[in-house]
Amino acid sequence: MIWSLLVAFGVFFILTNGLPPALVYAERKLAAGIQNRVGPNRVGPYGLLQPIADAIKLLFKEDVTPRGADKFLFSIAPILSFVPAALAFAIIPFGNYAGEVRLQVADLNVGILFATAIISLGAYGIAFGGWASNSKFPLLAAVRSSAQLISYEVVMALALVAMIMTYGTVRTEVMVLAQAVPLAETGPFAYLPAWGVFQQPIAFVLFVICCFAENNRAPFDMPECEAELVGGYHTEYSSMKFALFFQGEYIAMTTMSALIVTIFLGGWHFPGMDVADHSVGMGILTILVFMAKLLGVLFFYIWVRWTLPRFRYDQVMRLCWKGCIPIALVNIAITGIIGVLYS
Amino acid sequence: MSAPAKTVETVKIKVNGKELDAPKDQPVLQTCLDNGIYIPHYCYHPALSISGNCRMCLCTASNAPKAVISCATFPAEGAEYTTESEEVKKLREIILEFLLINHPLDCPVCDQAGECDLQEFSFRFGKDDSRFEEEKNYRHTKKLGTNVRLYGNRCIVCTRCVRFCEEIAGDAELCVRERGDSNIIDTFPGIPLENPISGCVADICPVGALFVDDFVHKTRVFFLESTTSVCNMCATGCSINVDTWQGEVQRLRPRHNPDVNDYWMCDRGRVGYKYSGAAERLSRYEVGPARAGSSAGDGKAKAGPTDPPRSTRAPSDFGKALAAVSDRAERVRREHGPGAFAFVASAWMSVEEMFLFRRLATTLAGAVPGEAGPATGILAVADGEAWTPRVGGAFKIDSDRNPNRKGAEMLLLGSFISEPFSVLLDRLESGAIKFAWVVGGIPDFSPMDRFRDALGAISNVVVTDILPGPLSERATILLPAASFVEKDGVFVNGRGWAQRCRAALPPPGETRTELDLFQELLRRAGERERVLSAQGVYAELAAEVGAFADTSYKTLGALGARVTDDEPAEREPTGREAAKR
Amino acid sequence: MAGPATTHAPETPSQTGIGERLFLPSVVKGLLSTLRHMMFGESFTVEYPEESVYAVNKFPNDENRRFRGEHILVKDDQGREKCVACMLCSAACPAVCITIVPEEVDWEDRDRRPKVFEIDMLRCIYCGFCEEACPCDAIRLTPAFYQVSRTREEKVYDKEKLLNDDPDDPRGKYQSPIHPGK
Amino acid sequence: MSRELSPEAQKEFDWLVTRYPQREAAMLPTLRLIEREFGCIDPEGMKLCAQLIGCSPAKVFGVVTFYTHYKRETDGENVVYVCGTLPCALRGSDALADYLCDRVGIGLGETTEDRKITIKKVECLALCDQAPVCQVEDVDWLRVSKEKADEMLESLGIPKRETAGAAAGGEEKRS
Repeated sequence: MIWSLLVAFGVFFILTNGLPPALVYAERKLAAGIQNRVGPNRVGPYGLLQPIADAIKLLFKEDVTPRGADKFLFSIAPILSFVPAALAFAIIPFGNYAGEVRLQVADLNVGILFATAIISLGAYGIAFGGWASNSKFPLLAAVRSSAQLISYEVVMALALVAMIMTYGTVRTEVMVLAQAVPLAETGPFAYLPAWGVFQQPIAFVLFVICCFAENNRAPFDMPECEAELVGGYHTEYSSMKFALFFQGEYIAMTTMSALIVTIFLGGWHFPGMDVADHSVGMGILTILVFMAKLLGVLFFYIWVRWTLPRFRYDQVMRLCWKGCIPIALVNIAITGIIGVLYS
Repeated sequence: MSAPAKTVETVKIKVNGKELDAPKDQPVLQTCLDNGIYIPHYCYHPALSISGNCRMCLCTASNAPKAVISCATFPAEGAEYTTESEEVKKLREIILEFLLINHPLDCPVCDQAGECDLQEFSFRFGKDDSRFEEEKNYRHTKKLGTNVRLYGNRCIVCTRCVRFCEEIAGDAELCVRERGDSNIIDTFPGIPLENPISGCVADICPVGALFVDDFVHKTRVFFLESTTSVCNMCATGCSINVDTWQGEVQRLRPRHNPDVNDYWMCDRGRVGYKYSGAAERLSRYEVGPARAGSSAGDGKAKAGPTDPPRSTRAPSDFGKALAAVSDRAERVRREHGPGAFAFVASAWMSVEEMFLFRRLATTLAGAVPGEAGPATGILAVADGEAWTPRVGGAFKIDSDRNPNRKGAEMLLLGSFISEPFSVLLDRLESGAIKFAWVVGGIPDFSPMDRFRDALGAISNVVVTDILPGPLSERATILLPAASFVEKDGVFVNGRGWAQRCRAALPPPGETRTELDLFQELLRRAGERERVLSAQGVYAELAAEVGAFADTSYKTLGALGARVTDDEPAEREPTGREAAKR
Repeated sequence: MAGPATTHAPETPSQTGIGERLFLPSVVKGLLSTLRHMMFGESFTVEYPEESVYAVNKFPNDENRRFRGEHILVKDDQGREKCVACMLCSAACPAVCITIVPEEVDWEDRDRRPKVFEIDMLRCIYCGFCEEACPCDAIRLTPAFYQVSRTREEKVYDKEKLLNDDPDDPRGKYQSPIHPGK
Repeated sequence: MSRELSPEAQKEFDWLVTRYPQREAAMLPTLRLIEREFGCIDPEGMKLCAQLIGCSPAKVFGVVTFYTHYKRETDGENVVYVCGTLPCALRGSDALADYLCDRVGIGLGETTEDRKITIKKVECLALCDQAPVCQVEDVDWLRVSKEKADEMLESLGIPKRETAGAAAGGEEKRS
C-alpha cells in the first residue's frame, strides 16, 4: 500500500511539476518548427535549459499586487487554478500493476465524476484572479472564461454520459479494462482494440473540443487573447503567482490529455497485452505506453494551437450551444438505442 | 450685404438637366459655380475681365454646334448646358494634355504644389499620360519686382496676372511677350512690377509660376494650417488667412470679402506678420522697484532717456507681476488719489481689450467725486501714404496705419479719453502722475520724445508691449503682450467694418494675452468672477456700447459686419464691372 | 448593413457544404499544412550575431531586399544630394521624425536643396514610407541596422551623416550608384 | 522720354488716331510709323508709342514681341524669317534653320557681326501648303531645300559653297 502510494505520487509529481517546464519548451520548439523558425537555442544545448532560466527569472521577479486589488483573492487565485488541475489527476490509472503496486493514486468508485467536478473548480481561479486584479481587462477575461467553462462543461458531461453508457461504469480503471478487448469478435474490426475513440468517435471529437475549451487553449483561448485583452486574467500577475497560473494551465492540459487517453485511447493498454500480467516489468511497460499516448495527445494540443486561429467569442458560444450540445444529445440517444437493441 | 439691392434679370437655363435661374449678365461658368456645379477653369477670375484663353471650362450647349467656353458664354433663355458628358471629359483631357506640354515636372520643388490648379485638375480631369515626346521649352525665371518671382516654365499663360495689373492695380506692368510656345509673362525692360499690391498676382496665379518672394522655399502648403483673421497693418483691415506651421506664421493670404478687400491685400500687409515671430519678442514678466526721487514738480528736470535700464527689473511670473501691479496701484491710490494715474491705450488693441482696459482704469484709479480723474490718452502711429489704384477699383490702402483707430474712437473717445494728447503730456510731465500704464503693441513704434522722457521720470510705469523698445525700456513693470496672430478679438476698420481676428498661435513663452491679463486683474480687484473668452467679453461690450449692440461673434461670422453708420458703405465696382460700364 | 452599428459583420451564408460547416476537414487540412512545415520546413532565421545579415544568403533571389534599416541620402553623379527638400518624406512619415529646412541654390538642374535634413532614428519606425514617397529617389533605407551610439543626440542623423558614402561604413556602402538588391 | 515724333509724323499720328474707335486700336499703325521714323522699334520707341496711345509700355512691349515683322534694334539689315509652325516643322524647318545658321555662322535669333543678316524663327507665315517657308525682305521662299537655301543666301551676298551641288531649282519664287 505504501509502495503503491509512493510510486503513484512519484509519477504524479513528475507529471505535475516536471512536465510543465518541458511542455513549455516543447511548445516553443514546435511553434518555431511550424513557423520555420529556430526557437529557443541560447540557454544550454538546443536551448534545453531555457525552462530553468525562465523559472529562475520568475522566482526573482518582484511580486506585485496592484493597488485596489483584493489581496486575499488575488493571492489564492493562482493556487485555485493550480490545485484542482493537479488533483483531478489522482483518478487517472497511469499503468496496470507493478507487482503489488496499483499504478493509480486513487481508484474512486465515482471516478470520472470526481474528475469533472474538480476540473470545474479551475474556473474559480480564473474568475477570482480576474476579479481581484481590480483591472478591466482581467475582469472581462474572467467573465468570458466563466461563461465559456460553464458552456463547455455541459458538452463535456454529455459526451461523458455517452461513454459511461458505453462502458457501463464511471470507474476509470474499469473503463481501461473495458477497452482492453478487441472491437469485434470477428471481421476486419477484430484487429482493433475496443478503444473509446473507435466505439464513440463523435463523443471523442466532442470531448476533445471540450478539452481545448476547458483548458482555454487555442483556438478557444478567450480569457487570454492577447490582442483584445492584453494578457487576459493574469495581466496583473507577476513572479511566482504568474508562474502558478502558467503551471496550472499546463497541468490542466496534462490532466485533460490523461482523461482523453484513459477514456478514449485505451489508457495504459496496448493491443496484445495480457491484462492479468501483474509483473513489475509489465507495469513499467504500461506506464511507458500511457506516457507515450499522453505525449501524443499533448503534442496534438500544441499542434492545434499553432495551426488554428482563435475563434471570435460569439463563435465560441454558438459552436457550443448550437453545435456541440445538440450533437452530444443525439449521440446519447443513439448510444441508448443501440444499447437497448444489443442488450 | 451692403451692395445696393438690384433686381437681377435672370433667364432659365438647364445645366446637366438641373434647372437654374441664371443672371443674364453673368457667365454660365459663374452661375454654375454659384450653384455648386464645379467647372474647372484657369483664366477666369470673378474679379477680372473675361479672357477665355485657357479653354479649360469648355462645356456643350444646346444652342451651339461646338463646345463653348462657359466663362465667356452668357446664358440664353431655355438653353441646356452639359458639363459632365463624355465629350466634355474628353475635351478637358485634351486641353490639360496641351497645357502640360511645356510644363516641367517639378512639383517636388514647386511651392504651389498642394494648392495648384494644374496639379489638381490633372489629377481630377486629366489623362494619365502624355503623347508629347519632344523636348520641352525653357522660359525665363526671374524676379518681376521686389516681391514677385516668376518661374516661366510653369506658366500656362492664363494672363490673370496681366489683367490684374491692368484692371485692379492699374499700372499694367505685366505683358505677355513673344508668341506661340515661347509665350511668356514679362515686364517692360526697366519697369519692374512694383505696385503696392503686386503680391496678389501670386495669389491669383492658378499654377506655380508666380510667387511672393517671401514664401518661396519656405515650407509646403499642405503642412499649413489656416486661421481666418484680419490684417493688422492699416485701417483697411483686409480679411486674411494666417497660415501657420510648426508654431510659426509662414504667410498671410487675402481672403475674399466683398465688403472689405475683395480678393486682395497689399504687399506691406503681406509681410506684416514678421514682427510676431521676431527673436527679441518680449516673453517674460519683469518687475522692478518703483522709481524713487521723482518728487512732484521736478520730474521734468530729472527725465532722461537713459532712465531705468532693463537690468533693474527682475524676472517674475504672471501672478507675481499682477500682484505687483495691483499693490502699487493700491498704494498710489491711497497716497495720491485718482489724479496720480495715467492710462494710455493703443489703437492696436482689439475692442475687447479697450473695453476691459477702460474698466480696469476706473477700477485701479478709483474715483473721488470732485477730484480730477486719471490722465488718459491713446497711442497710434502716424499716417502713412494712402494708395488708390489709377483705374479706380474697389481696393484701397488706407493712410491710417492703425488697425483699430475707429474702434478706439468708438469705445474710448468721450467716455474714457476726454482730453487731447497734449494735456496728457502736460500731466505726465507735471510730476503729479505716480502710476502710468501704457499699452503699446505697436511694432516699430517711436513715441515722441516728450512722452518717452516723461515716462522715464514716473515712479511706476507699467508697460504692455510686444517688442523691446523705448516704451519697454522705461517700464518698471513689464507685461509682455500677444500679437495679432496670437489673440482673439474684434478690429474695426476705417470704414466701420468690424471683423474677428483669431488666434493662430499661442503667445510666446509664458505670455498671456491682454484679455487674460486685464480680466485677471479685474478678478483680483473683485470686479468680475470669471475670466472669459474674447467672445464673452464681446458679449458684455455689445450690451454696453450702443454701436456694437445686436452684434455677436456669431453675427460677425467670417466676413464681419458694419458697426457704425457715420459713413455710407459704398462698394466700388471691381475691375470687370468697371470695364463693363 | 442597415440598422444600428453592429460589432460584427453579418455571417455570410455561403458556407453551405456540410464539410465546411463542420470545420473539421479544413482543420485537418490546416494541421497537415503545419505538420509539413514542422517536418520539412527549413528555418529562415538568421542567427545574428553568429551569422551576418549581410553575408547570409537565405533568400537567393531576394537578397535582403525587404529589410529596412537605417537611411542614407543618395548623392547624384556630381556628389551633391539628390534631395530637393520637397518634404514629401516628412509628410508621409507616421513617426514625424524627419526635419527638413529647404534652401535655395543656383544649380543648373534644380534650385532647391535641404539646408537641414535630420532624421531622429530613435523615433523612426523604419516603415519605409519616406523611401516610397520620395519623387527623386533621394532617400533610401539600407540594410544597415546595428548602429549604436552612446547618446541620444548621436541618433539624430544630420545631413552629413545621412550623405555618408564611406565604403567602410555599413550605410555608406549602400550609397549610389548601385544599391545592392535594388 | 527723350524721343519725340517729328511734326510730320505727329500729324500723321493724329490722323491715324481718328480712324479708330479707340485710341489703343491705333497701336499697330503707330508702331509702323515709329519704325519708319527711327529705323527700328527699340524700348525708347515703345515708350513713345505707349505715351502717344495712352497705355503702359508693357502692353506695347507685348504687342511688338508678338509681331515678328516689326524691326527690332537687334535685327540686321536683312532678316531671314524661318517659319517654325506645324506644317513647316513637319517638313523640316528645324533642319533648315540649323543649315542656315551653319552657313551664315550665327545662332538662331542672332545677327552677323557686320549687322547684315539676322536669322529668326517665326510663327506661321500663312503659306502652309508650300512648307517649309522662309521670308526675306517681303520675298517668300517656298519649299526651301538646301539648294534653294543656298540660292537664298546668295541673294543676300553669301556665296555658294564649292561642294554644294549646282542643281538649282528656284523656279517657285514669289514676291
